[in-house]
Amino acid sequence: MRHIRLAHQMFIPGTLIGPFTQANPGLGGVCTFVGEVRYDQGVEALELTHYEPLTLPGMHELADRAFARFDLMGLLMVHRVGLMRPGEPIVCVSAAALHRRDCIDAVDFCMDHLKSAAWFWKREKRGGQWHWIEPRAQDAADLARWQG
Amino acid sequence: MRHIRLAHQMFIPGTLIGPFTQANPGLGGVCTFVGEVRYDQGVEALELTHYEPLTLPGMHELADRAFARFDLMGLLMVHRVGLMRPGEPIVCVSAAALHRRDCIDAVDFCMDHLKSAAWFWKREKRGGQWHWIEPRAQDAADLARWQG
Amino acid sequence: MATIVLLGKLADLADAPSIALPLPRSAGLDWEGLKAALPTPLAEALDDPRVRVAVNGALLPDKMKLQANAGDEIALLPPVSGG
Amino acid sequence: MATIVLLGKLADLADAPSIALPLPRSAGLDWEGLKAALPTPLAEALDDPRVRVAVNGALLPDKMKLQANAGDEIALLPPVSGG
Repeated sequence: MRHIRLAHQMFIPGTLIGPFTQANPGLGGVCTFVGEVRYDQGVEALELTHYEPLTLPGMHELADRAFARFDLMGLLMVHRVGLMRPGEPIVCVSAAALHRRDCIDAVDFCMDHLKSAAWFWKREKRGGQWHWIEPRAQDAADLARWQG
Repeated sequence: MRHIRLAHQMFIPGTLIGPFTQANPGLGGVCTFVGEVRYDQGVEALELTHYEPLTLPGMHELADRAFARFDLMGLLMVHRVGLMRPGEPIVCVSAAALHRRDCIDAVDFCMDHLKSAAWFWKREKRGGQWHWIEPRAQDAADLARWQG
Repeated sequence: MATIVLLGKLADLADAPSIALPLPRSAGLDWEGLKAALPTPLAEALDDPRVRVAVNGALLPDKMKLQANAGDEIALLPPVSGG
Repeated sequence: MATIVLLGKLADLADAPSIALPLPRSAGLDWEGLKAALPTPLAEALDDPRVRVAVNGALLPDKMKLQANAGDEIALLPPVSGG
């Protein structure tokens, strides 16, 4: 069971996970990561833009790679775009598998790629000013773990 | 926020995660693993026994080690004991942190230890007969990843 | 006319999320031609090797070999930061 | 009397989750004494180096150095398989 989409409005991760788990009967484990907008120093809002012709197809390609690499029964990826406030979810990735290692590693893999190899651009509003978020060296290092 | 307990009855993981997430305001990410009894060939039931004087104290020690090793805001570990049917949850581990790497790794760490270094014994009923589950080499290998 | 779509901070450099670039139906547009047609700060930012280019939703393996025509959508994609 | 608590498959070897072991109040119980007092299949299973022993809820670093007395609870713990 594959559920991949962009969310243009606030979503509640808890409402996704129950149906996702139900949709994969016989699973041994399900791992879920939810990322939220942090209450960082003076952050008033966060905006994620994307490029429609690349973003969702890129998420589907990422799902293909996760299914090829791990022994998965189901994969859910929901990523917010648009304007968000601190405390709101940005991303929810959930993987169902017979064995825990596959589903935990698949979530880890998808998050590292969504973070630094998917077509999203993030900016934060602090003190009324928007600031683009640059990719971090740590993100590139996280991604490199899956190569070779 | 630390929530560690043994569950003697069926529990619904979804009812744990919402309150756990709410109890850790300001988190950047929350990772959750839920293990369920698989519908393996002819498995009718599964029973987990434990040794009360060691099991829950051991889970608290494991939580101490997770907090020492990762930068965590909260950790939830709920583990079933007693008789379970296929499809029922056995274990739910959830970690909240500022950054995704800490919460994903903490869940991975706790699961590897609950699987092969916590005081639980598991047996399966197949064809009306109970069979004890022996520890697997893979479990020992998973555990070894965290040593040294 | 070709449409230039600007993502992330590149949109700030042009003060707009997209630019309509006049382009005769018969004429093609290459990489140098594109840069010459854009505001200087934007054109300079494109030299960053991490900036990728897509034409009509297809990523170019080598942006320097851009060949676009009237009616095309050219997306300029700076380094991403998602999740 | 000492109580022997049997976990996992060790309980099957004794057909019981625990055994009440008669033990005079003045006498101690060591590792060889414990094994001699248990049914043979169970005593043999205890030699597996993976079998751990706890006295009154405290794990023994070395089960061979067991020293128990009347009133103690001795738990015999085979290899675990949780999660």
